[in-house]
Amino acid sequence: MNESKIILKKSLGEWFNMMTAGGYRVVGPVGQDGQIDFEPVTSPDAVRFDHVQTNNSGKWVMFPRYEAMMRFRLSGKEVQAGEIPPQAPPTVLFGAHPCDAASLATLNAVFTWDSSDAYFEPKLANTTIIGLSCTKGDSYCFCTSVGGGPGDTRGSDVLLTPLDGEKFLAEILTEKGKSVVGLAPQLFSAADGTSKEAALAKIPARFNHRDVTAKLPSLFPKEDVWKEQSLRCLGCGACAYVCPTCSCFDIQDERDRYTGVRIRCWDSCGFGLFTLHASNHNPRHKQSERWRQRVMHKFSYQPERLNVLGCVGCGRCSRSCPVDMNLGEHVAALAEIKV
Amino acid sequence: MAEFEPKVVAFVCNWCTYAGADLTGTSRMKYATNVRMIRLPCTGRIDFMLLLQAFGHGADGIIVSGCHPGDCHYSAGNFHARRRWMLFRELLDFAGIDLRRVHFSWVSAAEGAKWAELVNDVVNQVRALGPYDEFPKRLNRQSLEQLCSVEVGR
Amino acid sequence: MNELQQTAKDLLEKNAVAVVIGYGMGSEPSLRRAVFVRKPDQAPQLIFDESCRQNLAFYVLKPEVKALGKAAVVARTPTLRTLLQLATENQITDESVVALPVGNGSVQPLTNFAAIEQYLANVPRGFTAQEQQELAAIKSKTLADRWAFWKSELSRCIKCYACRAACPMCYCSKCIVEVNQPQWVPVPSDMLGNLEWNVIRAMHLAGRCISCGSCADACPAHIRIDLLNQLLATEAMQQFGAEPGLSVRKDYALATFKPTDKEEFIR
Amino acid sequence: MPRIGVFICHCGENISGTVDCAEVAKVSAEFPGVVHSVDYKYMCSDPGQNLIKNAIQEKKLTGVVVAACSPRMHEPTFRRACAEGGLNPFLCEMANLREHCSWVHEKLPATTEKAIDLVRIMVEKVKRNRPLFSINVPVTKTALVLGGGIAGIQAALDIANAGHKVIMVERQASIGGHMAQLSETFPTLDCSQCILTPRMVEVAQHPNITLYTYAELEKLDGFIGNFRAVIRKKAKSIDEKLCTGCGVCFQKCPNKKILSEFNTHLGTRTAIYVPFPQAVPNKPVIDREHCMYFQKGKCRICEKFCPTKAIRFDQQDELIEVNVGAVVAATGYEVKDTDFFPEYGYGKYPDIITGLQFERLASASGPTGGVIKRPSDGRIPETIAFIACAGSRDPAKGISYCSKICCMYTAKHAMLYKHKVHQGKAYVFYMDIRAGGKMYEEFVRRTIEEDEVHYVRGRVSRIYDRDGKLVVRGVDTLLNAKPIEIEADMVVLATAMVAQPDAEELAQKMKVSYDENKFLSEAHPKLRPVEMNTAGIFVAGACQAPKDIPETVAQASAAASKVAGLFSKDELSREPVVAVVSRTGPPEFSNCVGCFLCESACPYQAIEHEEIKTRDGKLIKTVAKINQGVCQGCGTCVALCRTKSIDLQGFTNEQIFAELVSL
Amino acid sequence: MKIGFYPGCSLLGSSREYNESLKAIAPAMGLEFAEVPDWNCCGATAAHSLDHQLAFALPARILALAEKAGMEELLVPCSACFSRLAATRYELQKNADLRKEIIDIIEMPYQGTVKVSNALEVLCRAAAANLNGKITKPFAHKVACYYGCYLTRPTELATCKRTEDPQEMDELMKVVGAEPIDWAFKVECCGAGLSVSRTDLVAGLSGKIIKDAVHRGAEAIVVACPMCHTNLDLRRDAIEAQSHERYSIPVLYLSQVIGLALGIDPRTLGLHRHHVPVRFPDAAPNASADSKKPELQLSGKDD
Repeated sequence: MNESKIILKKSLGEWFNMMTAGGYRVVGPVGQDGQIDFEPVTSPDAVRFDHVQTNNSGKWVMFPRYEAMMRFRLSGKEVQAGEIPPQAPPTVLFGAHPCDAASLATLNAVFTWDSSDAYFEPKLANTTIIGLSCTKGDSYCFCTSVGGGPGDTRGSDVLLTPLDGEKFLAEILTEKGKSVVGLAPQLFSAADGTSKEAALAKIPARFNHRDVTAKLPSLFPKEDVWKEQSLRCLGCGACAYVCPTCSCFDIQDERDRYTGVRIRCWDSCGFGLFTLHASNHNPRHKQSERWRQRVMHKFSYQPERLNVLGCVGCGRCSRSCPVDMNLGEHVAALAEIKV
Repeated sequence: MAEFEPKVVAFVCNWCTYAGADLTGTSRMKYATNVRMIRLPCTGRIDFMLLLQAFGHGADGIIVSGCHPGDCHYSAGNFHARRRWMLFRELLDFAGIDLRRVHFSWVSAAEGAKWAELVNDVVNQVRALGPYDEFPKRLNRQSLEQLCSVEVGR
Repeated sequence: MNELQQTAKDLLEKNAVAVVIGYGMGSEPSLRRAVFVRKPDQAPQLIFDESCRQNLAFYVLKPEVKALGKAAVVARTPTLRTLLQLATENQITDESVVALPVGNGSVQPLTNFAAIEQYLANVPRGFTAQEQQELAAIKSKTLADRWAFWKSELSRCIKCYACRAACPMCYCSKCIVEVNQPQWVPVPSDMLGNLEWNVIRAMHLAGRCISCGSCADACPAHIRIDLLNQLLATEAMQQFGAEPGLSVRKDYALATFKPTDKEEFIR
Repeated sequence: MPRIGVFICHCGENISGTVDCAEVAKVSAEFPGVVHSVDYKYMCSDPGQNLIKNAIQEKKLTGVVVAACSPRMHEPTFRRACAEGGLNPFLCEMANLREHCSWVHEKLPATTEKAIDLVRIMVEKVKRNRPLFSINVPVTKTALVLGGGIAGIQAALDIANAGHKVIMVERQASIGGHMAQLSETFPTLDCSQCILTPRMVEVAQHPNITLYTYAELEKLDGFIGNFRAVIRKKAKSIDEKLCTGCGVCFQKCPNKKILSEFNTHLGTRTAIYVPFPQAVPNKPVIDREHCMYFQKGKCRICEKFCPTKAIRFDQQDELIEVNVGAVVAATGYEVKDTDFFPEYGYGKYPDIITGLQFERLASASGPTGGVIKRPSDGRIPETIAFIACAGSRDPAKGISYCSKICCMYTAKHAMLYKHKVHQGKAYVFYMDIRAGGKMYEEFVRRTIEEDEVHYVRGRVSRIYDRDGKLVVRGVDTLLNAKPIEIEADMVVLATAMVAQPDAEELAQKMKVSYDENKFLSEAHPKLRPVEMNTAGIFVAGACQAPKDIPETVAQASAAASKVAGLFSKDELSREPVVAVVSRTGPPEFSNCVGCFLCESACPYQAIEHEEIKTRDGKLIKTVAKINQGVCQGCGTCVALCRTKSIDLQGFTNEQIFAELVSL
Repeated sequence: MKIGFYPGCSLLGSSREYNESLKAIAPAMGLEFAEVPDWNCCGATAAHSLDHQLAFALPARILALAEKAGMEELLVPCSACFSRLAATRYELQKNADLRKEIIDIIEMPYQGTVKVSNALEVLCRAAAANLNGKITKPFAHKVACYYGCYLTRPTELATCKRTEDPQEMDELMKVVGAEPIDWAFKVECCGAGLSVSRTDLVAGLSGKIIKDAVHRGAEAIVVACPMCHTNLDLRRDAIEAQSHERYSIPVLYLSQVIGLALGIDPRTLGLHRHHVPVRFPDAAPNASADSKKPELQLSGKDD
């Protein structure tokens, strides 16, 4: 499969037109500095190519903030209920950085490990990722510590790497990728053999994730470690909501007179009430326990049970944190602890 | 198409406005049918969130009414309510919510005529403004009935 | 060692406090983060400059920090006012905290509420011109534009509740959004949920908010929710003379009234 | 699952004339949870009520909606019917189809639609109703009367004569209050002490009255029917049981120059003293601030001479705890002193006195034996000026109200002066003459016309001394509005009647409200003039507002009759529409965070602090608790509570919310 | 301490000596004045009774200018000016709508941060801080401290505590060695409100003030207001004509009295500008030590 071609920046507009004409909803990073997010776009003019990271990840394309699943209606003594079928419009997620593209593997592992999630899977199936290699990073980026990299192809169907201001190297990686390129084959020319490496950002590795995964179970009982790290944590959900791999959700019924819908919406393990039992018992009563859960889940439980790392090193959680909880730093610190 | 008929929700205290509306009835004065009253013991009991709930459940206009200052059955509930409304109104206005849809009034147990007049005025005003579709709804009742698509959050 | 560090060191050495909550270096050169200094020799970690913005009073209530023992907290004016407001709301007692006011020359530990009151009496208060201008700018928009503005702002809200978490006055153990019998606020971050949440938060802080701005600083979506609080703080001051956090006297604007309160909006 | 019964009333034609009742019943039957829905001509009739009672039993109803007239009309009727049918009465709600629907709308489809909505709203509410039970509170049949002036005396005697126990607390050494200081009373000029002292004696001797003089209220807890008061009995330094009131001690006391409070500082008393000869109890107390022994450690002359050895220098204050069912606040007033008036010399001229001081000068038992003499030199004033509204009705002085009695007593003073100094000249400066009362206007006319007192309508801007005279500079607004100056020998200011200096403190102790002038606030200015907002506390006399003796006595008797009414039953029963604070399991125990911002919003001070403790007594948290005996169910706290920890029974958040959802 | 200074019209005209004496004593009192740049009329004339907006706009502009100049406190020696400025600050603080309206008119930002102080306040404060040990020629005379109306009314703006019997000036006079008398006309009206239209009433009202002061043994009347001074000093002939009495009692500004006590040359203090000569029959010996004249004449009608 893996085929490399060149597309000029000025040709992207035409490609977008063809994708739109081909029935795709194109979603890409747009907005002003400091407020860049994935939104539906119709032209590459609005799309940002120069940013380090969007505020929110593009996971909403597969896993929206909220989504209705079922409707019901009370009538006399009857209850009528009906499913609301998933909405999975063919979508191109354009300009996702390699870390975001890599996050699909984690999401997919969660939503399909025992049974297929009827609302996630069709969306994933109908989504084509046109990735965009990173030409710059910042101190929060640590993809190279978690098995990724600024030019990593995992998860992308097509990966674009800007070679200079004018052209992109397009690596066509999957069948899905092939079909979106196939919408406008004339825009792609043969690659000239230029390596993408020179264009890529340099992201230093901060820790070895395998070592961390191996060590975490022994760190679990070290309460002081977790307490110390999380002392300044506020217990909000910002990290989870901006995270491309966080997949916790809540299920809620909304009612109006005698009709209602059942909705699934995001939730966060950072919230104190996340694990509150009906008995009023809370197994994770303290913030330090919730912080530990967050780290363990991503770096221990998921690798062990789903064989996939729960973190892609995008750094969003740390950038968004109101109190500068820096995941890369804290995991690196954990890696340093002698057990 | 029939003329739009607004839905107006009235939050009233038991001792003055509810009784005043009773007097409207005993006096056989007529007013628009569009109003639905929620009876509470006192304006002091009326949580500002109830007003948002009313809009969220399809109200196009809201009336809040209780005893005149000094007449509160509980002596001071309406004074507390008044302060709350002062701030709440400023906030709604600031947020771009149309205050022509939220009306505050003192209607005493003797003011049956005032109640009728108030309801008619509010209903007419809100009818002219049209349905409050701008305000997000808890659920879109119609679209559900038709099993139409439901909004999905990004 | 500067005066703040020295003061912190002294307090810890004398066992006057078990922890000094202050600002230290953050991830980036421009970032500061809360540090919890428990040993005298850690005092040099403490920094104070323009970048120190978080309202550290939050930590005075955090159970994990409380468990460390009596705390001294590095405090800008909003933090001092927060402490007094928390005191009026029975959340902290006179012996539980020492305030270290900075930004006014010397660092003199304030060991009780009376001392904080006295200190604040000499600090200018009221709202800055910038705050007022920002409010005025929104007020001058048309109704439709205001609605459009907030609709667009609030559409970005993901209900992560960072605003609530960062706010030291949002200390309820079960917030109204978590009350589910009935479920007052829709849980999803849809338009109604976001609108109701932010309106409710503003109302719940009306007459209590000391305008520290931590909520807006915390918002990962950069929504100017502080303007909602600012509006009500201004109104509460102008209408009721409410200036929360200047004394421990209980005078919550929404639990008191004057028979002469204005009511020209009531028919 | 709820099993709701819906009963649609036609009210003859009153409802069915415009509302299609059968249709409403038919649609209502389809509402989820409704198992029974019927319409009937007259639901409130016996057969109608029987329909409900039978359905409750046959259909095993868990809730009833009667769609008929206003609940303000027939809610008690239908709730009683439900109770008789075996259903908790608070599981019955009414939809108001008559006053709020059929009578106010034409016969249109929209009217029937509205009726259906009203029923649905109530069905949704009643599904969430909980059985509630009346709150019964036992009543302790003892009244606490605070203050031993004429108000307290009247109230105490009336309550005691109705057969109930009374505890009277008076802070001075004798009861009697201000009335005992007065010379003669308007408009009849009968001697104040002559009519008062028999009442004072009656109090002291009444078997139902326990009298504590030289005592103050220290603390008041509890609620209607069940107050617990702590009374501080200040040390009198004598053994009251041994003292016979012979008076040798105060004849021998060497410190004779203490200004007498009873004589408004115009006379003197000793350190061991009875305030006045007719005092009740007529036993002395030692004023420790002026006693040589207490101040300098030497003397003890009284002890030496006391024939019964009743002097107790080592006596301590005593705290007495009593249980009472009702409290009557009758703590009286004070008058502003002359130093309150900058324009009249800040109190520096001794011959400018207050009206109360004039009473003592005019009293036959006063320091001058009833002769009007200047305090400065004892001369009889040849010219005297009275200034009414001294402070009263003057917002600039912070006293915007009328002191009510000054017009009358000023007329009385001027008259008494003229009776005693026939050649003297008397001027009265006034704003208006308010002489509303039986024989009051006639009295004032007599002062002007028969006793030739010069009434000048205008205010006095300044008084200053010039060569031994007080120059009273004012304006006569009736005679060409000219400034006038009078050289007077003495000036009497009818200074404003104000609340006791510690009225605010007392009000806070009793947790009752007071107005901006620190006068205690009655529950309703017209309909509940002797009750206070806190149930079980009543008010009498000038601690509520300035008033004269007849009015005070009337109010005191009214308060007493309220107390007697309250004491007529062994238990109080009230509607359970009260607020409750929710409780949850550990570790929170309650969603209440204990901010107590609700506390000041409660018009009834029903919110108490409850400490949640571990088994070994360690405090976990303090949360709000509603005193159900005091709560009246307004729900202001509910709306204020951020965490919704407080809810109002009968109007819960869930119920109101359900009404809105079903709109 | 550096403090803003607003002279107003009087201090440049009829009461130049007030201005001169304030400036003269400032160094010793530890005061440094900075005049408000580009100041305008305070409106105490007709403006404040004729035009509601102008009444506030004029003083507001002055305060805004002072704010702009970075001043924290503004000394306003003329009592009429003081009253207008203080009243404006008070009203604008209380009434946000009015503030908005006035800001629109003056087209300048206005915060209300500048404290408005009268001479009595500032001098009392400065005397307490700085006069200790500097009194070389105690003003050993009986003085009647005349406060007039503006220092004590309206009560909302009053800086004196006992508004009907203020003591501040009396206390200050004691500091410079004078003996203030207790008298009845401290805060009586001098008639300045009718200064132009009804001079007969002015003479009557001011006459009563002088009469009481003299009657109670005062040797000098001390004032803090140009209007008071004008009426008691300049109108002395009219007063004498109406009352058929002769009064030689001089009227001094409090700053002049302080100046004399500090040993400052009478001419520097502007005493020669007075209508009623400032002379004391029993002048203190040290004051006349270097003078050959039998009685101390500090000023005259010679210029």
